[in-house]
Amino acid sequence: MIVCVAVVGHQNNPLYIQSFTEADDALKLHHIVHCSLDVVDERVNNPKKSSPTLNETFLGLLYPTENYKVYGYLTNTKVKLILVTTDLDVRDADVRNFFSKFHAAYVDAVSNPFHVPGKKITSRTFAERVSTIVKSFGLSSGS
Amino acid sequence: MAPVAPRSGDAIFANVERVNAELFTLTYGAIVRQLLTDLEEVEEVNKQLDQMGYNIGIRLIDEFLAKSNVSRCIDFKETAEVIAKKSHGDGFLEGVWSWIHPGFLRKQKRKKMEKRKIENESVGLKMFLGVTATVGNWNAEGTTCSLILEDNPLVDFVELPDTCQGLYYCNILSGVIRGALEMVSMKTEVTWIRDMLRGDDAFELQLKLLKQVPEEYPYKDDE
Amino acid sequence: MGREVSESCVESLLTEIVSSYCNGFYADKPELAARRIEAIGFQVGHQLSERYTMDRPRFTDHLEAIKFICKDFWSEVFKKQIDNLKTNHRGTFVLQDNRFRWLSRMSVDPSIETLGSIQDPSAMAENKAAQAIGMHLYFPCGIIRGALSNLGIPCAVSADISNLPACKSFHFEFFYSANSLN
Amino acid sequence: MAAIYSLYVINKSGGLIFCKDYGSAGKMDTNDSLRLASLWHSMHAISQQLSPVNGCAGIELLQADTFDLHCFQSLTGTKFFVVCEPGALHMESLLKYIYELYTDYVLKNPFYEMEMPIRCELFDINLSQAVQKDRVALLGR
Repeated sequence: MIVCVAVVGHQNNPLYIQSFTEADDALKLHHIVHCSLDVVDERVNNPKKSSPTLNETFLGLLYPTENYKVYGYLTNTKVKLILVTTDLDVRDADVRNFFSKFHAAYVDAVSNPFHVPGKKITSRTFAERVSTIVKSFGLSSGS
Repeated sequence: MAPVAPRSGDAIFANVERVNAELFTLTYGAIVRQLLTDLEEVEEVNKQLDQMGYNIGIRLIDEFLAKSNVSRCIDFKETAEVIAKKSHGDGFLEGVWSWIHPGFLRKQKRKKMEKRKIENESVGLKMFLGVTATVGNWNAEGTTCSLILEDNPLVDFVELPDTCQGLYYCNILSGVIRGALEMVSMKTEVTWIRDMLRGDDAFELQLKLLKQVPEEYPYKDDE
Repeated sequence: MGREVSESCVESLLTEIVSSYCNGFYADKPELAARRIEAIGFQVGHQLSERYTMDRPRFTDHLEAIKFICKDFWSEVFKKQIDNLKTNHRGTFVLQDNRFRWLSRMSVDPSIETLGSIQDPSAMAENKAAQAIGMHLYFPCGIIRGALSNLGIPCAVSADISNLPACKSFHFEFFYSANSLN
Repeated sequence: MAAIYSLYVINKSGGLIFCKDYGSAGKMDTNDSLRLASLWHSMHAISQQLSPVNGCAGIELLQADTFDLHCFQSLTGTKFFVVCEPGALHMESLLKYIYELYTDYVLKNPFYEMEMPIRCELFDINLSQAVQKDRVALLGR
């Protein structure tokens, strides 16, 4: 189950963060997201030269904690997309699929003429769309 | 003389240069946003958009006529008969519309709807797809009608902020239609009846024929 | 490719942006009008770069991003690629388009009065035509600046129109202070 | 190929907004051109009134000993007419093509003001090409 997703601007300014748990652990999740940003920077600034995925937007698993797995994605415009899940057995394809939909939703949201770059994304449409994507995560139709 | 059917929107579309709609959509959005900043009053922005549309309409109409073959077919003198007027008006407006936003017809043709339908359902938007503008709601005299759009590329991505409640975001369209019709001797008043950005289920523009200016007759000119 | 509209829609909008700002509310303040028009372009470029880079790997350096602007981005917006790209390797790039799409329908009447309100009379007398066309270049300059800055290359963009009127070749020049250019 | 002598464009109120001679025959000075334009505008309107058939759109062809005059009026009221050698063919296609050029290079030129005289270099260039081109090629359009 996805417990938290986030969009973070190129100066590590949060643009959108949403947790999907019943429990009151939003703060903890935000902290996890925050920590993952350093991992993203680390990964991008010191890429493993041999890696075939050098310039891929999908960064893969950033780090596992006891209860969570954190995945990252970096757009060409230096926007970070973060996914926190409690699933232990996650298929790579599902995560990639999630990010590509999440990315598309983000791009449409910032295409709103009234969105101010660098400001928080307040769009209701975006929130609804993200929540739909989150709900469909791992429902392996592969669509 | 029965009017020959003008070229379909599809055929016209095949004939004109095209660009991807995003450029158009985003440019329009940026204009509206900048106008709101510069003019401050929403009412002023509505007026400015309408004026811009009018300026566009009076020029665009000729390109439409030149490239659609409508020029040889429609004779507005025949419009004295209400029925003729109706059928003319119909084809004409739909023609103009499909030319302004040819994407509709094209999309329909390309059968891309399925995928998009799913996408859109998934984001909870109750948008109808594969629609073209329809002309309807004629009054008995044939002087008022509506142009109804269930899809509109101008508003892709757009969400109005609460501060712009009085804004007619698509007001440029009413100007375009008014300008274009005026150039073919029909003075109209164009008003928004429904607006999806304000929560309606479609866009509806009401066109009211104020007067049909008779063809220019040189002796009455201001010589 | 997704939805399309006829090119006239875009062309008409451009014409109206310029005429609204230059002949309308900022008739006596051409610099202000220019800045507004550029701002409109900036927003569009910013958003377009977000959309057009969606399905591609990340750029490894600035040069790769600039090449993307010259090829893919230019093709999407102006329907052809840049004809020539030059650089002095110190942050200045010159993009040359020998048939810039958005001016391909434009002819300037030598006796043009459209921008008769420009304040510096000497400059006006010298090249009124170039100034009139110049107003139409703020929008594309804004687009390019918006796109580049969103790709991490903050810069200044200007368009050179010295070879008017017959020749429809344009230089877009931009400068950014960067030391990370490989 | 039959020669074209000259081309005129009249705005909807009868003012001459464009006039160009091609070749040496039938040249006129500016005053005569203006007179011809306003005369033609009136005759065109009268012809609509004279027509016994309802819905007449005005004279399309005037044939004389020494020239033919072909006219096309757009729905927006702008008239395009060519004066050419008697019997020249495919003039309707040419006029329609000129109308398209007018929409592309005059109306889309942001510096053109509606109803005013046309001074657009690109329009001139494309017109000259169209007039010299093999007009049969225009038929298939």
